[in-house]
Amino acid sequence: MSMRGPIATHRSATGIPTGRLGTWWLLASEIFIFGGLIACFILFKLNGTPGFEDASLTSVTAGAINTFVLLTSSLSVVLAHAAIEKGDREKSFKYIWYTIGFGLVFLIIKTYEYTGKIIHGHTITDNLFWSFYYTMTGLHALHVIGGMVIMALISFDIRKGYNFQRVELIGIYWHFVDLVWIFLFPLFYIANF
Amino acid sequence: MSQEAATVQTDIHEEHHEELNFLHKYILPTDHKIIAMQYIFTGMIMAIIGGYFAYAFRMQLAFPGELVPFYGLVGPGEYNMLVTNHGTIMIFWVAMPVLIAGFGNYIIPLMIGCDDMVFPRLNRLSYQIFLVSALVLILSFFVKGGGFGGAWTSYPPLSSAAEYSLTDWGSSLWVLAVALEFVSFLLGGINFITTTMNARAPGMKMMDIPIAVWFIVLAVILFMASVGPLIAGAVMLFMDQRIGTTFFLPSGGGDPLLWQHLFWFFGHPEVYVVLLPTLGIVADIITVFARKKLFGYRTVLYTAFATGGLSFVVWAHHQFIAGIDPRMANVFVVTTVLISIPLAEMMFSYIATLYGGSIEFKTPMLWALSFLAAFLIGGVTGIYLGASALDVYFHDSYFVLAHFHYTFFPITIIGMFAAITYWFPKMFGRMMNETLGKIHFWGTFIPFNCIFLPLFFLGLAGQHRRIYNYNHFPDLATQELQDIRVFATASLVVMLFFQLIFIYNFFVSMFKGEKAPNNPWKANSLEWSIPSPPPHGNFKTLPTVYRGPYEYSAPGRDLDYWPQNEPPEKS
Amino acid sequence: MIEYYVQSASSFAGDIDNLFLVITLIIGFWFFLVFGIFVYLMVRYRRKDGVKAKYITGEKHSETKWTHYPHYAVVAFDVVIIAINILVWVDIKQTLPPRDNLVRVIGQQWSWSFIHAGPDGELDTPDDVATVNDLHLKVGETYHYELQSRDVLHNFAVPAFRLRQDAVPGRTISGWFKPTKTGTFDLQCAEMCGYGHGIMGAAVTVHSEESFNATMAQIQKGSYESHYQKRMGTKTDLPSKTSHIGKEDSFAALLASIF
Amino acid sequence: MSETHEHPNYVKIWYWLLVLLAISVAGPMLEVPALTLITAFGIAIIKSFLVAANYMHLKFEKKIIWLLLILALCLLGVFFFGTAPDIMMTEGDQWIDCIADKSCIEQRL
Repeated sequence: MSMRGPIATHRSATGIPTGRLGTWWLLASEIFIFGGLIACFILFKLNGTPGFEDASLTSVTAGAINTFVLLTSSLSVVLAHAAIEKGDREKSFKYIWYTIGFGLVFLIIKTYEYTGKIIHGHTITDNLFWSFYYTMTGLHALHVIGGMVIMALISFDIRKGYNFQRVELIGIYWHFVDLVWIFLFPLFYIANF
Repeated sequence: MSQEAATVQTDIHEEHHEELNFLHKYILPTDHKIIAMQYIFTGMIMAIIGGYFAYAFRMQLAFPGELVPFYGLVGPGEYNMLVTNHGTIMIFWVAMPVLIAGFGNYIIPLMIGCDDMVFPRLNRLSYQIFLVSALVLILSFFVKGGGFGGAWTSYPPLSSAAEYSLTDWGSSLWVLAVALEFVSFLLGGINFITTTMNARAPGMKMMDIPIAVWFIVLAVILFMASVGPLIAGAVMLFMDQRIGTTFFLPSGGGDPLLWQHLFWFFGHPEVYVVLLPTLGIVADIITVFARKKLFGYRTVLYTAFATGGLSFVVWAHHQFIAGIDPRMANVFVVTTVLISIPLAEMMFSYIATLYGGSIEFKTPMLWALSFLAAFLIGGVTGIYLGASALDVYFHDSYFVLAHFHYTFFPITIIGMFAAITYWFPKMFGRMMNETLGKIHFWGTFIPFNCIFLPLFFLGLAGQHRRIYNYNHFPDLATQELQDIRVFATASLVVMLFFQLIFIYNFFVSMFKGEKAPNNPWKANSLEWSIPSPPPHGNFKTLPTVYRGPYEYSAPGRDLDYWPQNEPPEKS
Repeated sequence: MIEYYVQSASSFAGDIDNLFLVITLIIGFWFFLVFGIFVYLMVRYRRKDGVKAKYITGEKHSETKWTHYPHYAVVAFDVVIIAINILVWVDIKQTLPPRDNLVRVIGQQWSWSFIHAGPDGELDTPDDVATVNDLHLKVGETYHYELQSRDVLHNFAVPAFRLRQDAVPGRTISGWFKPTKTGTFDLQCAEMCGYGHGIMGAAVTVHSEESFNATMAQIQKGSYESHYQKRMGTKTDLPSKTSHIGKEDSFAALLASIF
Repeated sequence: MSETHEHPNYVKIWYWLLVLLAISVAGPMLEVPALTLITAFGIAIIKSFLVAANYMHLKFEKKIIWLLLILALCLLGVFFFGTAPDIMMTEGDQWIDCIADKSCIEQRL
C-alpha cells in the first residue's frame, strides 16, 4: 500500500480505516438530506394533498427494471471489491466498468421515463407530487452520475496499481445510492393509494 | 498504533515536507494552518461587512430618515436587506468559519498531535466552496432589486416568490450562498470528525482530548445531523423561486410552516454549533490563566452531550405562535426549559474552576471571563423566551433580539477575540501588545452592554423587530424610547471605533511584536510544545501523550504545569 | 414591569405580567447569586506571588456536590416555571372560552382588513362591517378572531392585549381575547412581511357600548373618518419631528457633527 | 484496509434481493392496500438491510457505525413526529388548513 499524504491519514485510533470512516460520515449526512425530503413527501402524502393520486401514473415496470439494474450494479461493484482484495486488478477494473454500464442503463431508462411524463404534461410544476418526483429522483440521478464519474477515475488508478482501498469506498457510496432508490421505488411507483 | 509503525511513518514524513512555492503554500494550500488562516481572515472581512451593516441600520433607527454618514439613505427595502444580511453574515460567514472552521482547523491537528488533517485536499476544497459562497452572497447585494430582505430565517412565501419579496435574484442568490456554505461545512465537518476519531497521538485517550477539540467536534456532529433536512429545504426553496414549484406556497398545496420546521430543526442546534466551540476555547483559557485543573472534566463533557442531544428536540420554541398546534407547544416548553439543567451545571463547573486558582488577568483571560459573564445574562433571559406564554408577548420583539445578541455576541465576537489573543503567539510567532489589548477589551465589553441592555427594555415596551422607522407606530414613537435607541446606536459607534485599535494591534504585532517563545502562557496542550509558529508538518517527532490536558499546579511538582507529552519520571 | 411601558388592556394581560414577574424573581435570584460568586472568586483568587493554585479535579463527590446541589435546585425552579407557564398558555392559546363577538382579521401586504361580525354575531352575513387598518372592539366582550393572510406571513400583534399570533396563508387560525380597557392601542405586524413591513400598523379602538354602536353605524353610512388615518394624520410630521429630537440631543448632535 | 473476514456469498444475496423485488412488484396486484403497504415498505426495509449488512459490510463494521446510522434515523423520526401535527392534518387545535379542507376557499378571497 502506498503511503501518500500526511501521517494523520494513516492513523487509525478507532480501528476503522480513515477513508472508510469519512465515507460513513458522508453517508450519515446524506441520510439526513434524502431523509428530510422523504419525510416531507410522506407528510404531504398523508395529509391528502391534492395531486398525490398521480402516483398511479408512474410506470411500475420502468421502476422495477431500474431497481433490478441498480441491484445488479450493486452486485458488480461488490464483486469489484472482492476482486481487488485478492489483488486481481484487471478483474476489478472490469467489474467497475460493468457497474458504470449499469448506471448508464439506469439513467437511460430514467430519461425515457422523464420524457414520457413531460410529453403527457406532467412537468415539475404540475402539482406537488410531480415536484417531489422530479426533485427526489433528480437528486438521486445526480448522485448516480457523480458515482459513475468517480468510479471511472478510480478504475484507472486501480489499473496503475494504487489506491485500492477506494474501490471499497466508492462501493459503499454506490450501495447507499442503491438504498435510496430502494425507498424511492415504493414511494413513487408502488404506493398509489 | 504500534511504535514501529510510528517511526516508519516519521521517515516518510520528513522527506515529504519540503518548502513549497508561494502558489502552493498560500493560494492552494493543503496545510491545515494556512487553511485556518484563510478561514479566519475571510471571516474577519465578513465581520467587517456585517458590522458595517449594523452601523448603517442602527444609525437609521436612531436618526430615522436622515442620511447615514458613510452609507447614504436607508429606505425600507434597504433596511430589510441590511438586517437580513447582517444576521446571515454574522452567523454563517463569521461565527462558523472563524470559530469552527478556522480555529478548528488550526488547533485540532496541533492539539491531538498529528501533522495535518486526515483529508488535506478535502479541507482545501471546503474552503474554496466557502469562499465561493461568500462571493455569491456579496454578489447578491448588487443584483437588480437589491439583496434579499426577508430576514435570516427567510420564511416563505415571502422568500419563495419574487412578487412578494421584490428581490428576484437577491433571494435566489441568498439561498444558493447559504446552501453552498452548508455543503462546505459538511465536507469540512467530515474531516474534523474523522481526524479527531482516528488521528490522535499515541497515548491520547478519549478523556485526554482537550475540551476545545471535544466541543468543536461535538459542534460539527450537531451541524451534520441537523443541516440535512435544511439542505433539502434549501433545494425546495430554490426550486420554488426559480422553477415555479409550490413546496411552500399554499396556492399549490404546499405549506409555509414546513419550511419553518425544516429551518428551525437546523436553526436551534445551530445555536449550539456556534456556542460549543467558544465554550471549549474558554475552558482551555480559564484553566491556563487560573492555573487550575478543569473542575469536573467528565461532568463538563457529559453536560455538553446532554445539551447537544436536547437541542434536537426544542426547535419549535421558535414557532410557538407561528400557527403550530398549541398542544405541541407544551412539549417544547418542557424540553426547552430542560436545557437549562445541563447548561447550568456546565456554567457552575466553569465558575468552580476559578475556586482556589491563581488568576492572572491577561487579555485572553479577560475575554474568557467576560464571555462567562455575558453569556450568563444571555442564558437566564432565555428562560423567559422558553416559556410559551411569555412568548405570546415577546415573540419577534427587541427582548428576543437583546437575548440572542447576549448569546451570539459573546459566542462570536468575544469568543473570537479570546481565541485570537490566546493563540496569536502560536500563529504568528509574536506576542500581541498587552496594553492595547486591554484597552480594546474594555472598549468593546462596556459599549457592548450599553448597546444591548437597553434593548431589553425596548422589548418590554413592545417594540417589534425589523422595522425601519418606528414613527408609523404611535405607541413606539415616543421621546423616551427614541432616547434609548439613540443611546444604543451611540454605544455601537463607540464600540466600532475601538475595533480600530484591535486591527492596529493585530497587524503591528504580527510584524513588529515581541518574539514569542514556544510556550508563552505555560500551557499543557501539545501545540505549545513546538516552535511558534509551527513549521510545515507541525511536529519534528510526533508526540506521545501521557496525561490529560489540564494538569496544572499538580501536587509534588515544582512547575505549575505539566505538558501532555512530557514523559513521566521513572521512579 | 411590562405595565410600566405598556398598559394592560386585556383579561389575560395580567397573567402574562405575573408570569414575567415570577420568572424575573427566580432568574434574578440565580443571576445575582451566580454572578456574586463569580466576582468573589475572581477577586479572592487573583494571582499573588508565592501562592500556588489548589489541585482540585472536581471528580470526587465531596467536590461535585458544590455544582450538583445548586443544579438540583435549578431543576426544582424549572418545574415551577414550566407549571405556571403551561397553566397560562392553556388558558390563552389552547382553549377557546365561549364567545360574545367575532371578528375576522386578514393580513396582506401591507395593511390589515377587519371584518366585524355585526349585531348578529356571525360572519359572512349582510350586516358585516369591514374596515381597513381600523379595528373596533367593545369593552368587556370575549372576542374570537379568525386570522387569515392573503399573501405572506404576518403577525397580528397588539402589545396592550399581550397578544401575538402569526397569520399563515392557506390557514385559518382562531384565538380569543377580551379587552378590558377603553382607548386606542397599536396593532403591529410582527412578522417580516417584505418591503412595507415597517408601515404595517393599524389602530385598535376599544369602545364602550354606546360609542361602539355609534361608530359602527357611522362606518356603515360611510361617514366615518378612519381612526387610523386620523391618528397617523397628526403624526405625518413625525419624521421631521424625530430628526429634530435627534439634533436637540447633545450627544447625538456631537456624533452627527463628527461625521 | 482489509481485516480478514469471511465474505458473504454476494451472488446468493443478489438472488434474494431479486425475489424480494418480485414480491414488492406483485404485492399491489392483490389490491389490498394494507398488504401493499407491507409488501412495498416492509420489503424495502428488508432489502435495504440485506444490502447494508452484506454489500456494505456493516456486518463486520465496528459498533460505532451502527450507532451513527441508527442515531441518524432516530433524529429523522424526531423531525417527522415533531412536524407531523402541523403539516399532516387538515385540522388542528385552533387552526384549519384551508387548502386541504377546501371549506374556506371562498373566504380566502
